[in-house]
Amino acid sequence: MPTTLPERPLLEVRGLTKSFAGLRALDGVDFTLRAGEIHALLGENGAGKSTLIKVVTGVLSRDAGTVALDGRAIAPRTAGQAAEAGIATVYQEVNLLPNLSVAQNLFLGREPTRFGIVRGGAMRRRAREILKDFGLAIDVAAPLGEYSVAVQHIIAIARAVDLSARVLILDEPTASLDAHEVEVLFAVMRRLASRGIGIVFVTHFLDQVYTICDRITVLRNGRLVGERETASLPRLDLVTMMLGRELSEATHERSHAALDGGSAAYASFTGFGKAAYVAPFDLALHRGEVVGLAGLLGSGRTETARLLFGAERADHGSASVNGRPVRLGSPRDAIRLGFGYCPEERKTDGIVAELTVRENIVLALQARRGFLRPLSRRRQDEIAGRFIRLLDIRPADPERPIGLLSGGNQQKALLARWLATEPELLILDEPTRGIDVGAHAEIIRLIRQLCADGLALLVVSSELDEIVAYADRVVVLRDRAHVATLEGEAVSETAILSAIAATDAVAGRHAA
Amino acid sequence: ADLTVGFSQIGSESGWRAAETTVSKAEAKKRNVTLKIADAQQKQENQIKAIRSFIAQGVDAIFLAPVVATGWDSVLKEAKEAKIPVVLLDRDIDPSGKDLYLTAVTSDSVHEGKVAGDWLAKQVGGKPCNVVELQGTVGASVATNRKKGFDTAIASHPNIKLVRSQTGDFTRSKGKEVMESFIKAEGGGSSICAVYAHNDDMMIGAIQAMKEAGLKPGKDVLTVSIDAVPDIFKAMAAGEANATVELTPNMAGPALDAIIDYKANNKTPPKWIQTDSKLFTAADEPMKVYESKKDLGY
Amino acid sequence: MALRLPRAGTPQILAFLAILAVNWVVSPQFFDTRFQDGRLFGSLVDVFNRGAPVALLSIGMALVIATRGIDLSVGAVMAICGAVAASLADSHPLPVALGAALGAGLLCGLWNGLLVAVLGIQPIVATLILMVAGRGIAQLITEGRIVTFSDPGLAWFGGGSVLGVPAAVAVVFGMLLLTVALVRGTALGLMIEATGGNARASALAGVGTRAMTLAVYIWCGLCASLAGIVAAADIRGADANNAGLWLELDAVLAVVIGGASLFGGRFSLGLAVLGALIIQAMNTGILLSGFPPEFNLIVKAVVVLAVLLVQSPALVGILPSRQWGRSWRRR
Amino acid sequence: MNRLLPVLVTTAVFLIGFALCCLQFPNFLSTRVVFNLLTDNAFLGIVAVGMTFVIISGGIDLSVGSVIGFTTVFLALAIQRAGLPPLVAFALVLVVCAAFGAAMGAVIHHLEMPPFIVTLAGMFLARGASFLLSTESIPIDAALYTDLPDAAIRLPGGGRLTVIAMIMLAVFVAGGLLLHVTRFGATVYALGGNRTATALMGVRVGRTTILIYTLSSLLAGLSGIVFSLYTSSGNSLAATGVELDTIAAVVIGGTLLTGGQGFMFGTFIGVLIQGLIATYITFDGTLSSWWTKIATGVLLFAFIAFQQSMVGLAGRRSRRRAAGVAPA
Ligand SMILES: Nc1ncnc2c1ncn2[C@@H]1O[C@H](COP(=O)(O)OP(=O)(O)OP(=O)(O)O)[C@@H](O)[C@H]1O
Ligand SMILES: Nc1ncnc2c1ncn2[C@@H]1O[C@H](COP(=O)(O)OP(=O)(O)OP(=O)(O)O)[C@@H](O)[C@H]1O
Ligand SMILES: [Mg+2]
Ligand SMILES: [Mg+2]
Repeated sequence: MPTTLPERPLLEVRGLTKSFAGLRALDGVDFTLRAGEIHALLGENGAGKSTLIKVVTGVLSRDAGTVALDGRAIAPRTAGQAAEAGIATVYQEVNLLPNLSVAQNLFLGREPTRFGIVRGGAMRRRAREILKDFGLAIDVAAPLGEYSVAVQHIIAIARAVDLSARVLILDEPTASLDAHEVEVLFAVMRRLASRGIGIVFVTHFLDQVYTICDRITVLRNGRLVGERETASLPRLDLVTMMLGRELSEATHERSHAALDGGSAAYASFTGFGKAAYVAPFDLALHRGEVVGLAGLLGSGRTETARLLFGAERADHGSASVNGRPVRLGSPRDAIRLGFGYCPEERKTDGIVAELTVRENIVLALQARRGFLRPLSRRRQDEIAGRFIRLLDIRPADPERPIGLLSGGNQQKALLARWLATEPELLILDEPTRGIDVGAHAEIIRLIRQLCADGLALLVVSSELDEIVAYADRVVVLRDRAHVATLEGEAVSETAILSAIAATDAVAGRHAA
Repeated sequence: ADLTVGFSQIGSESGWRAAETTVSKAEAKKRNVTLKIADAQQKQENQIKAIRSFIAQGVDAIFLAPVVATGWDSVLKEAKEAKIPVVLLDRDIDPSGKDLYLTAVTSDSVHEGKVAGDWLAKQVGGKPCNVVELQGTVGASVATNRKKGFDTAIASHPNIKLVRSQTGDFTRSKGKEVMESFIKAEGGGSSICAVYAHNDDMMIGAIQAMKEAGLKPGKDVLTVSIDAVPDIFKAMAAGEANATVELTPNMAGPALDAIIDYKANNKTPPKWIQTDSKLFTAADEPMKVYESKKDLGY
Repeated sequence: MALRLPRAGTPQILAFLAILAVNWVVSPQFFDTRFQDGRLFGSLVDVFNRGAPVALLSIGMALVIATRGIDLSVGAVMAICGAVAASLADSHPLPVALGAALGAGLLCGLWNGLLVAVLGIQPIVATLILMVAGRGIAQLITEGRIVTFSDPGLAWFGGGSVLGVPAAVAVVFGMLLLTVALVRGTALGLMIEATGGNARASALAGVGTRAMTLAVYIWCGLCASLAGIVAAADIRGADANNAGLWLELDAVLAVVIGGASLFGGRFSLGLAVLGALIIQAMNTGILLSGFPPEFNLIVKAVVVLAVLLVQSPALVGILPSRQWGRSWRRR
Repeated sequence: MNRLLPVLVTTAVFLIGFALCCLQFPNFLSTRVVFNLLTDNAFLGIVAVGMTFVIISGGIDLSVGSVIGFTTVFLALAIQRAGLPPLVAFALVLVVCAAFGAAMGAVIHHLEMPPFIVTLAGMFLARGASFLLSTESIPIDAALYTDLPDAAIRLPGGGRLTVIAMIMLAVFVAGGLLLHVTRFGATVYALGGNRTATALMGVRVGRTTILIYTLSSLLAGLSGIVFSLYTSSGNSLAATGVELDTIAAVVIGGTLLTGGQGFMFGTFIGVLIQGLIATYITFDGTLSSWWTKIATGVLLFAFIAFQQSMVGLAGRRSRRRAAGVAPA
């Protein structure tokens, strides 16, 4: 291990071990964080990153190993104790309280009080100041649940940062952010690091690692693979360290299949929209075509997706499939027509935590068949097994409750749920959120494959490079309206960015 | 006299209670009295609320069938302040409130238990006799009193032994369940000489349990219970039950007479109008009693 | 499902056996069973027989709880259906009386289901309405008295037997089999569990969450009406005032003892019924013990806590083999 | 504003209901009826305050009715039999109740058992304990007990603002403050929102859980004191089934049983609605036992359905908030 800096490490983890019911999630892991550095913690889905963080901060008990902060051994038993010791953490899933106001979320447990009475005004004022650092100008008195996950994530980060700890741990904070907010976050991180705070940063975006991190620690299957200086580790080597094999980086090139204009659309929507939700739009989706939805946070991409899937009922316009007019009154209607929708908020809208991976995978297929035609256990095992192999879901145990899987693996299982229905139109909302590089490549290959087989695909993604990588057509949204469509060779990151930034839109036209 | 009387009734937890309500209505009608009945669903707080609301409505008199003996002082004081006479029905209240009501038309539940016990003692004579007891709801004053009365009656008869005592909650199904377990616990019931139940409903359940266990209630096993509801007379006629102590459902009749007399002639009735606790046995033409009682709303 | 039972049900089975053992200690003739009048007879048989109403309720309640609901009205529904059956039994042929009683139960379930699934009222309040009004309806039917009947057909449910097994026990067994066949033989079970586990996600996956909710309350009503029939048949009369009183709490308790979470999701019908038997075994034990009745509730509380303690996630967590599977139950 | 909606609707529903009662029974509109509503429901109101905390935190407390019963018996024995001065007995019983609640809270938190079951066992225990103390109802005739219930501010129209009504109002005000403007209150809402998240945010979940159940039992104890004052006696069967009335009052008041949402004022209105239904039925006075139950159910349904549809109508107009990320 290179120890070039003479100073004592800020956080030192030695021989950390943690098992869950026969599954060794951490196996003698060492980890060292220095003051003032930004340290990437990397690894495949299920490598044990989140577990490491939870064990260090006392959310999970450890089986063996030591944790020392500033040379003093600590053994926090709750997140609160870890915070008192000086470790502030943003866990992978947004863990805030949707029923409390934004300000209350920021200050829960440390509200400013006078004579035991919470000073609401002062609290809201401070909250606004804190969020201004993150470029967020929102109503801090409104319930948190009224904001999108992305905003919630920023608030969670702001809370942790404001705890002004010695150590800040961020578990995939950028998964739901777009480029702009990532920039804002990085600026904050640099500022904190320069103050001597040590930051642990988990992500699956290798670009970000190279942009901001000083050093990298890689885990694989619960074991430490190694610790390197970022500068001395070429990207390909990093990927190899993570996967334990080489990855053919052939995934990001594509041919924008110029649609032969004559082919009839599989599904088309005209004047489709809903008041105070999404402005009416026209959209045609063709078999074999990938349409990307791009836009800033809150621009109405998820709303568009929900409308198309019948999760929200449109009050304008009409829809037709294969030329025949259809009614989209509920997700069931949509599913019957052969639609599938993989929602962005996997915890609340996606997984049924308590059910097994197998049951989660077959759920949509079973629902479409109706309860009277149950899939036999053999069929279920066969389907689950196939997708576990295809998407490399780990651990490859179909009988494990899905809630116990790592975030990325949950996402894969959700994708499997819809692939199992063999849909004709698949709507994916942030499909690669939290998915590691290896699986990312797999999924993009899979998407291509499906399109080649005649699937119509609509993808919402905040990763512009990803959209550019596979979309044949990109619809750009702003302020809950469809504002531009880019096609064929016109699809590029700069084109999308300029469409987003175009000034002809009425600025600040937010639905109240 | 066209009077309005508010009647705070306990509830309708048993057939007897339902009969009391029916009979009260009939008696009021006979005397041209408007009877407002508030059903407390077994809750004292509801009864207090009801009395308050009777006072607010300005009724001429209040009848109260108290769910418990205690806790009436302050609300009855309010009634007194409002100059509304109160008559207790069916149960007495705690002594401290004697000056707060006009009169009480009640039976004496300790006495009822004693009548039952005395009958049993006379019946078995000097023979040893193991008795099992089905108690009413734990904590209910009637249950406590009927147990007390029975215990006093058999205290002077060392040959009568109370071997088991459990609550059957005054219900048929619980009475049956408890009796089933008594039978098993007492070696198939062979050692049980008599059953004493705090009300007839439990006894009817117990009789079923005994029959299903192959025992002959009324012959192998003596039965004595309290209330005198119609169904027990049917059992008596079939030779399956031996005795019951009557608790008359007509408490309102004497109460109404007292009130009318008080209002019209300003005559203060005696403090306690006791109804008698008559013992019925198979010798009392049970079928005839049954016929006379079956339409009273039990 | 059947494969999973042995592992998942170990604490319940052990608790049941332990209580039976205690009963045997307090009453040595506890296991004595003999054949009399064509049916089995003994304390152990009583446990099953007396446990029948709660066992029936717990089948329906297990499904309701699996969808994150609760049905407080089952006791009142029992009273209604018992009253209907008893008041029709002597004047109409048995199928009419039974049909009317079951129909009344379905109707009650439908009402609850509509309030919860369509009007979106919280289950505990929605069913509280029928809990209050339902007993009134039952009393209205019987006019507050105990309606007795003599029809041997209806009485069979209380005193009859099938191959020596008391009829009530046979009814429970039949209903359990039917329900298991219905929910595990089709995909209903999965969909109910999904609805309870995460209704939003399930709806997006195409599960008819509203229909599921409606269905479980209807089934619960049906179970309650069977329980009402059994209870009425047992005493050959309908006691609208007391039939099923407070049994809703016992039914919920049975389901929870059976390992289900009140936050919905996984359920096991077999274990719910076992939970009901555990409660009854305890009640029978108390009756056999000869303790004064003032102690009943204390004993009950202690036993319930002990049984649940054995299943407590915090304690179970110490045993590595069952660590997962439970930690997700409560959040 | 949006979150206040259920409370506003509930208040409106109560006022409309009251107006309808007045239309039907002219002497309904009197201070006597209004203040009776407060006095008669004082004990219910006090437990409901505690229950509001419990329910907002995502729990439930089924033991409160039994704790009230236990308290009355305990007081009767302590004052009548042991001859303790009432105030000493009050202090003693509150300590016992608080300890009982703390124990339930500790079991719920440390053994991770569902509150429904723990408090159900608590309900059995407390009722069982009162049976053990005494199965007879015991009158209390200490001076305090004869004077305090009569002490009241008399108002024109026969209304009396009694001491126990004032106690209830004070408890509501204190409870409202504790819930809405203190750190503890915010934590209670947080627990109801999401337990895990609250723990991950570093809040001491266990301490708060224990405090919540302690508070609930403590208020049940206070309610028991009020109940014993109200009835001047101790009775082991007192307040049977009150837990359900309490939960209903809280939920009718717009608090979600799933936790995380609700207002103290809503609970107050919920208690009044319960009282209004009962008063209406006694005023009518022609209902038999069963019609009383049916009418209670129907009125309960009417209130809830009306409330639900109004909330639904108003809710349809409000939308999810657009999250604007301002350029830095
Ligand atoms: N509570 C738990 N019980 C059982 N297994 C668990 C639990 N939490 C995590 N695991 C398992 O431990 C392993 C490591 O999971 P972890 O969440 O740490 O992965 P990760 O590296 O954060 O992955 P991702 O990039 O997908 O977030 C996974 O296989 C997961 O299934
Ligand atoms: N009516 C609704 N009911 C439930 N959830 C909704 C509703 N409307 C929107 N949402 C959810 O709220 C979130 C807010 O979406 P937002 O306005 O941020 O749209 P977006 O353009 O999809 O932004 P992003 O995808 O970047 O979060 C979305 O995740 C969506 O799933
Ligand atoms: Mg992770
Ligand atoms: Mg989105």
